[in-house]
Amino acid sequence: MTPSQAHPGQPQTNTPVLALSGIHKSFPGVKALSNVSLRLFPGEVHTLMGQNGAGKSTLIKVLTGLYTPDAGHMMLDGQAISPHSTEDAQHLGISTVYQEVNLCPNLSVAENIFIGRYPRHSAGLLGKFGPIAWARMQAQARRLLADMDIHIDVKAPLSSYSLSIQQMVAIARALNISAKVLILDEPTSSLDEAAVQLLFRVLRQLRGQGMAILFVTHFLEQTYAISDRITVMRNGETEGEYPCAELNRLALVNKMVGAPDHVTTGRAATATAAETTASPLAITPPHHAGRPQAAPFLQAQGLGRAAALQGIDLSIRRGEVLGLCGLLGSGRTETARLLFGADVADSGSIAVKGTVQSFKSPRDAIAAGIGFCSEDRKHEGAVLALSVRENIILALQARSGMARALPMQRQRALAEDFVQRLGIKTPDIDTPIGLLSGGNQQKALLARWLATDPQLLILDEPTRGIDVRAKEEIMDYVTALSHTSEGQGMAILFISSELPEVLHCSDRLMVLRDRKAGGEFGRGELDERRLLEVIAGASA
Amino acid sequence: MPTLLKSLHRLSTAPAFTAWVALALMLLLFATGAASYAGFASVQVMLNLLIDNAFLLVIAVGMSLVILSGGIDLSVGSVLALSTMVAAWLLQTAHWPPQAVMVAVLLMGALFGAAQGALIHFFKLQPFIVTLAGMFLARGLCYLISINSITIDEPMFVALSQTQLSVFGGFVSPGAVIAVLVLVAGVWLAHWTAFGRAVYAIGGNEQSALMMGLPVGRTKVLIYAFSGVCAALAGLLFSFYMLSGYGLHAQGTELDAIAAVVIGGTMLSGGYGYVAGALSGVLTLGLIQTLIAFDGSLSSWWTKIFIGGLLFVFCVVQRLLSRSTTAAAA
Amino acid sequence: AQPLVMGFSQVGAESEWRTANTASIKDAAKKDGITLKFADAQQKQENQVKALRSFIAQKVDVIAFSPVVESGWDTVLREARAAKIPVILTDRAVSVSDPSLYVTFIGSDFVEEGRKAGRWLLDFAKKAPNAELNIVELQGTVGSAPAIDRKKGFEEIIASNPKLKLSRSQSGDFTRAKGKEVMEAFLKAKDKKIDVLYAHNDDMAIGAIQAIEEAGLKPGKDIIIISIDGVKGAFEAMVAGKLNVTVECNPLLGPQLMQLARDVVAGKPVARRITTTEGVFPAEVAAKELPNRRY
Amino acid sequence: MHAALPTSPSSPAAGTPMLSTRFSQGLMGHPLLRPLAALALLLLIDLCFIPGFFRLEIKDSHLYGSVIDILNRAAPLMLAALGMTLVIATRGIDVSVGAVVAISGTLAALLVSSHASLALALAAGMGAALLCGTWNGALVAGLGLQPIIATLILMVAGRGLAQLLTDGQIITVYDPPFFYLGGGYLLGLPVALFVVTAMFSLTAWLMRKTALGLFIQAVGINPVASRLAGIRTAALIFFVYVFCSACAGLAGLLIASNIKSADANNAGLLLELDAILAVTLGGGSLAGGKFSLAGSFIGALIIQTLTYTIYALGVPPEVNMVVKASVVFVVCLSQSAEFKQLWRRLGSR
Ligand SMILES: Nc1ncnc2c1ncn2[C@@H]1O[C@H](COP(=O)(O)OP(=O)(O)OP(=O)(O)O)[C@@H](O)[C@H]1O
Ligand SMILES: Nc1ncnc2c1ncn2[C@@H]1O[C@H](COP(=O)(O)OP(=O)(O)OP(=O)(O)O)[C@@H](O)[C@H]1O
Ligand SMILES: [Mg+2]
Ligand SMILES: [Mg+2]
Repeated sequence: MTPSQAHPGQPQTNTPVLALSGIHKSFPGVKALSNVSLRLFPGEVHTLMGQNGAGKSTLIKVLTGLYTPDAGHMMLDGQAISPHSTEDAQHLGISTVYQEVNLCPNLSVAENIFIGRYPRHSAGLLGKFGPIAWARMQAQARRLLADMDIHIDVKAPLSSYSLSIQQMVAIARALNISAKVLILDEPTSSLDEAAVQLLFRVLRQLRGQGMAILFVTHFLEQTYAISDRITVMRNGETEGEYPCAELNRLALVNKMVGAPDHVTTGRAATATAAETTASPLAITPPHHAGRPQAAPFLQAQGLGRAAALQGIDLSIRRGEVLGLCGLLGSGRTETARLLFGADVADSGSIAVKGTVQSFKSPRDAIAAGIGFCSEDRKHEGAVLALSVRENIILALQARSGMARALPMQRQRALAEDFVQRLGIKTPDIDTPIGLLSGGNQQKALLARWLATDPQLLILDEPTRGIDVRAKEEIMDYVTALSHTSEGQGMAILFISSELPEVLHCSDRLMVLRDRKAGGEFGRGELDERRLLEVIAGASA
Repeated sequence: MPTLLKSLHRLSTAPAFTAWVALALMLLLFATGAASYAGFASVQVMLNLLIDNAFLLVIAVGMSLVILSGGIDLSVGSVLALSTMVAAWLLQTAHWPPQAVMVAVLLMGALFGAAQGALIHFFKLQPFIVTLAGMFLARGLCYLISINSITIDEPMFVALSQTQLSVFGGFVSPGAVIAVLVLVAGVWLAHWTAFGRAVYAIGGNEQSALMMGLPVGRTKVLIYAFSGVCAALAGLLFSFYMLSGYGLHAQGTELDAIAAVVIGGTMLSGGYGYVAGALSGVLTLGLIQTLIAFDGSLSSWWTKIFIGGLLFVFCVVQRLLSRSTTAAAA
Repeated sequence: AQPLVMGFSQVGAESEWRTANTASIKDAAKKDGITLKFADAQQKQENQVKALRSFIAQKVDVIAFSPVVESGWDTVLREARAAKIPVILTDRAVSVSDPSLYVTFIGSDFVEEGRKAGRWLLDFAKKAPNAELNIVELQGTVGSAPAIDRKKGFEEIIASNPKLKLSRSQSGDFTRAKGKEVMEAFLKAKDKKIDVLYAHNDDMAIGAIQAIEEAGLKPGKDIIIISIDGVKGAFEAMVAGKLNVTVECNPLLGPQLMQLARDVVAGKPVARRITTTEGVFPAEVAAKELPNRRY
Repeated sequence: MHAALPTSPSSPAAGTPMLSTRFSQGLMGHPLLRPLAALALLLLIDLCFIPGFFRLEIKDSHLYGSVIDILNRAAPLMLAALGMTLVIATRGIDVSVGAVVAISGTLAALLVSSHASLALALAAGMGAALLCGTWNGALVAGLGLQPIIATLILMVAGRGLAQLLTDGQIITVYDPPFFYLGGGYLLGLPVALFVVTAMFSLTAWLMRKTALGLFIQAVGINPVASRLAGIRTAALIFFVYVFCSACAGLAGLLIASNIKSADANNAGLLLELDAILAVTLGGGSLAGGKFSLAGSFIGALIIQTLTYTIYALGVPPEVNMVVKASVVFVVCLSQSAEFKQLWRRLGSR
């Protein structure tokens, strides 16, 4: 646990801008952090890695004053600090993007970026108390977002944009705060490749200016692309601190899960450990595609909705995984919502097993055998104050009707089963889901839909925030559900911004561009680079 | 023409649309009155709306901020009564100079509100309950001062009560002018100051506001303090208006204020709405009463049914209009 | 000629008494051919002020109203005077700096009602001069004019007899349910036997009678009951022997009010204070009087 | 979403009490403990200062005493609080309870006094209440009006309707069978108590045997997620308003029967506030999702015991309100985890 003293990769100065040591934090019944230490030097990107529930977010909340640590010291620029709120932390020069998007949906995009630090009309005497300069603020916001290649109406309320846009806004806000330390907790979990690259460009720039950046992610690719050093956490403890260059992927994954070195623990690690291989695409399908001759389970024709999606055609058979790719705002989420009746389509038709249906509400779609795991777990997924068990059985109970509550034994058995199968880290199944770590909440929500055993399961960014190892296991499990006996398995519509994952899992790929269909491809037709081009619209 | 259509469309999709609908419906209500009753369409009748509802407007401005922050303040009516009582007592029994009385009453309102805000924020108590208890408390304190009503005959208050400022060929009371100023101040506070924007942020999502580094605690205490000040100021206006302090004054005014704010297009769940909406809400409620008084044929119960009915029509039309346009815009 | 237009602002419809009062005024106006603009204030003074203002705006010939509370009428009455509209008070008086702001006041005197109730009790107490009488009181709504005055008048009179002791006093909000509830609590407190109940209105007395019966006592015998208003229900209770006396507070002001309005508008001189005829009705006369009760 | 906040992972302070109730499973952590303690404290005051408070006698072959009075009086409030609990759990509010009480009670009493059969009268009263509930439910769930304003409409107009029935008169009923419901006794106990128990058991049974409780909570905490999970949110919300009015209607029958008259002017006046107070005193959250039927009942009992105590202690009426306010503050503070922490910190100093 003693971090190595000096590393070659370490920046010039030898005094950390931020140093935590001996941090302890317990919640009733859970020891979230024990004796954690962390050092952050100016001019570095420092990645914090660990499995779901390892304590990363908790550490960040302790650091930014949302939680009070039970014990431990925090030093900023050699001064002991103990922030009591984010406000305090910001004054100290710590700017943070927390894991879930924490912005105000009712305020405009521009305001979300600037609230707390408004530009003012310098009405002479008033100074800091002058009236807010709205026009200037909006112009600045527009410019900031344009720098990140986002061109939206900054006066519209934040809630009118998709989760990923919101995520970018949150990042823009944090970047705009002049700070010594920038903390980003899984900022990239719902961003596509292009957006990630943009973000990295900015981060490198800030690093160049001497800012210390703490970055949490579950993507190994990104870790290696940006970070100088890595701190690995495991079960609420610091496993160690390593210069990025000295730790290969295999070793990193092993340290996260606590396996001895040199054990091959998964696709991600192995695939990427073979760094010398030129093409990262060479993923062989571990299975066979669903029988092509089977009749489609669901067929959508000209499905569209004003200002959201322009008539797309789509069909999906049982036993097949259809991947849906596209850039931010390309209309993937909207497609899923229309198929599920969460929004009502105003053109086109949906046929399930050959009969035309019109879905007025999710209930109708559920009755037709469809399930939908939303990308926005905080607002559209988790019922935070209810227990893990209740969250898992919720959709099943809703489908089987209100009249008869599922027997408690059945509920418990179901919940226990999924907790075990998906590796949900929770004290027990009666813990409120809101107390789980982000990744574990995501797993529980996935379990909610798996529990209903639907014929078509729509997964919108289902692995958002799930750690490397679990991600593979879960996707394997889900695809296995699809590829069971003779095409009678689930049909799965799989939406993800993570191209390798989509490529790996899907039997067929559909690309959306500008809220229109942008082509359909069979398995193996595209490699990652090609797919990127198609998505970006550089001629399909 | 197309530009008109376009701007109409923009209006209908603007977040302020509900508030505009409220205004339009109010004008319709006024037109109805003018068409049905002689003497209704006079400048003085309109000004009377302002004079008679000045105190309600002031309370509604404070209530707007509270509701925008996702809270509620049920104590305002009682604080108003308490303010009239304290003012009357200080003037008539303790013989304080009127200026000192005004300052003292406003301070009392601020403290009362701030105390409620502190309970709500620091002990995580529910605003509804805290302010409900506050409502009992303030009313109870009135009776401790006196169960009788106290007449005020202090010259300055009397002067303020009887001054008539002529405008547009009619007159308004100083209280009405103060109320309009408070409204303007409220609008400014809500839309051009960091405090006001923090109120919206808290109403949108308190937890996020906290995590964005906003001073949530301070803002919440201030919101209730502001509402308290408004209630106390309304109490002063009320004592100009009635020249008396009385424990039974303004019973149920909190509900009127909430209704006015909601009618003005503010969401009770917080975060959405405009302080200016309070004006249209207050005037709408006032218009309903004026209509009834002009009609003069309704019995006590028909009065209630009529008020309920008008509220119903108003809210439903507002809702349907807003809903159809947002649906069309989506 | 144009019919006379009168604007009338009523307190509300909180009790039977009030409803009867309203009905009487409406009927009388109709009979007299006076156009009545009626506004219900739902117990709020501010609503009454609003109503008065709109009467002024409508230029009615005469304004009459039953004030919710005594104070606070100066400003609006001045506006009425400026508009040359005479004002008549009914039922309750107001206190204004300039008494000429209203022409006349017709109605009852709550303090006097309390005194009448007290006097009846004094007489009653004379039958057994040596017995101490323990009295409990059901007050009206805290702070309301009738509650304050009826208490005041009653206490003023019984003070003259040291054997009469008011041991408990609680508000029953002028309602049956509260009257019953409070009486129940009084009855359970066994510290002193209750001899007399003084209720500020008949409704509370009727509620209390139920509580007394449920406690296994005989209202009107085990506990002497005095109340005010004289509504029909009270007479029925007296006929059944459950209530001893009710002091009348006459709500039927309509005809008198209309006559007064005509006189005032015609410029005839009228008395400043017109008291309505109000009696005290002990149980003995109840049976005879009951058929005459209109409300 | 708002309601979810108290336990969101990012909510440091509020997350704790929830967990502590789970982990210190013993009696100390039970959510009903604090309201119960408040009630016990009140009763203790009664025991010390009101002689014979707990004495029960047999009178006319039924129990008679202060405690019985409190239970009897609290019955309508308990019913109203029961309905209000579910409404509040869905993040709504119903301020029309008092008006519904007036309507149902008045209608039933009026019919009885005009010699309709008792069954018909009661059915009509309940029918009117259900109609009111349907109205509220349609406005809130169907039209999407904000609950407070939707129910405000009925709160204002409803009492007017009730007065319209009686012409503002209080109509006394002289039909003894009608008195049984609100004033009669069964097995020595007030009938009202049986009504309340039956209603409570029915609701508790619904919560346990059906998924109603789960759905109400889910809708109260996160309506968007609930809809996506396939819950009929609109139907559910509609139902709770109908249920609330039904409870209020029943309360109205109890009250009318108890005072043996139709009092449209005053029956149930401000009952809604007391009901909301009862729900919160019992630990329910106006932000939705958190509710306890038993807690609301205890809340109602606290309120009624307090009222009774004020009467019995001979507190002067002008002080009533201050006393009531103080007790509410104290009870609320005693339920606040933050206050307890502060207390402990002060104590350890
Ligand atoms: N408020 C809380 N109350 C109780 N337990 C908590 C609370 N917050 C976090 N925990 C627990 O602390 C542990 C660490 O959670 P944390 O959110 O820090 O994980 P993480 O490393 O960020 O995981 P992920 O990658 O899934 O986001 C988890 O077991 C979680 O259940
Ligand atoms: N870069 C952008 N520029 C402008 N508008 C955008 C952008 N990204 C998203 N939007 C808006 O957000 C909406 C999001 O659509 P949708 O949620 O269906 O997209 P998506 O493909 O699922 O993307 P995401 O990755 O954001 O979930 C679009 O309709 C569009 O109005
Ligand atoms: Mg995390
Ligand atoms: Mg999406």
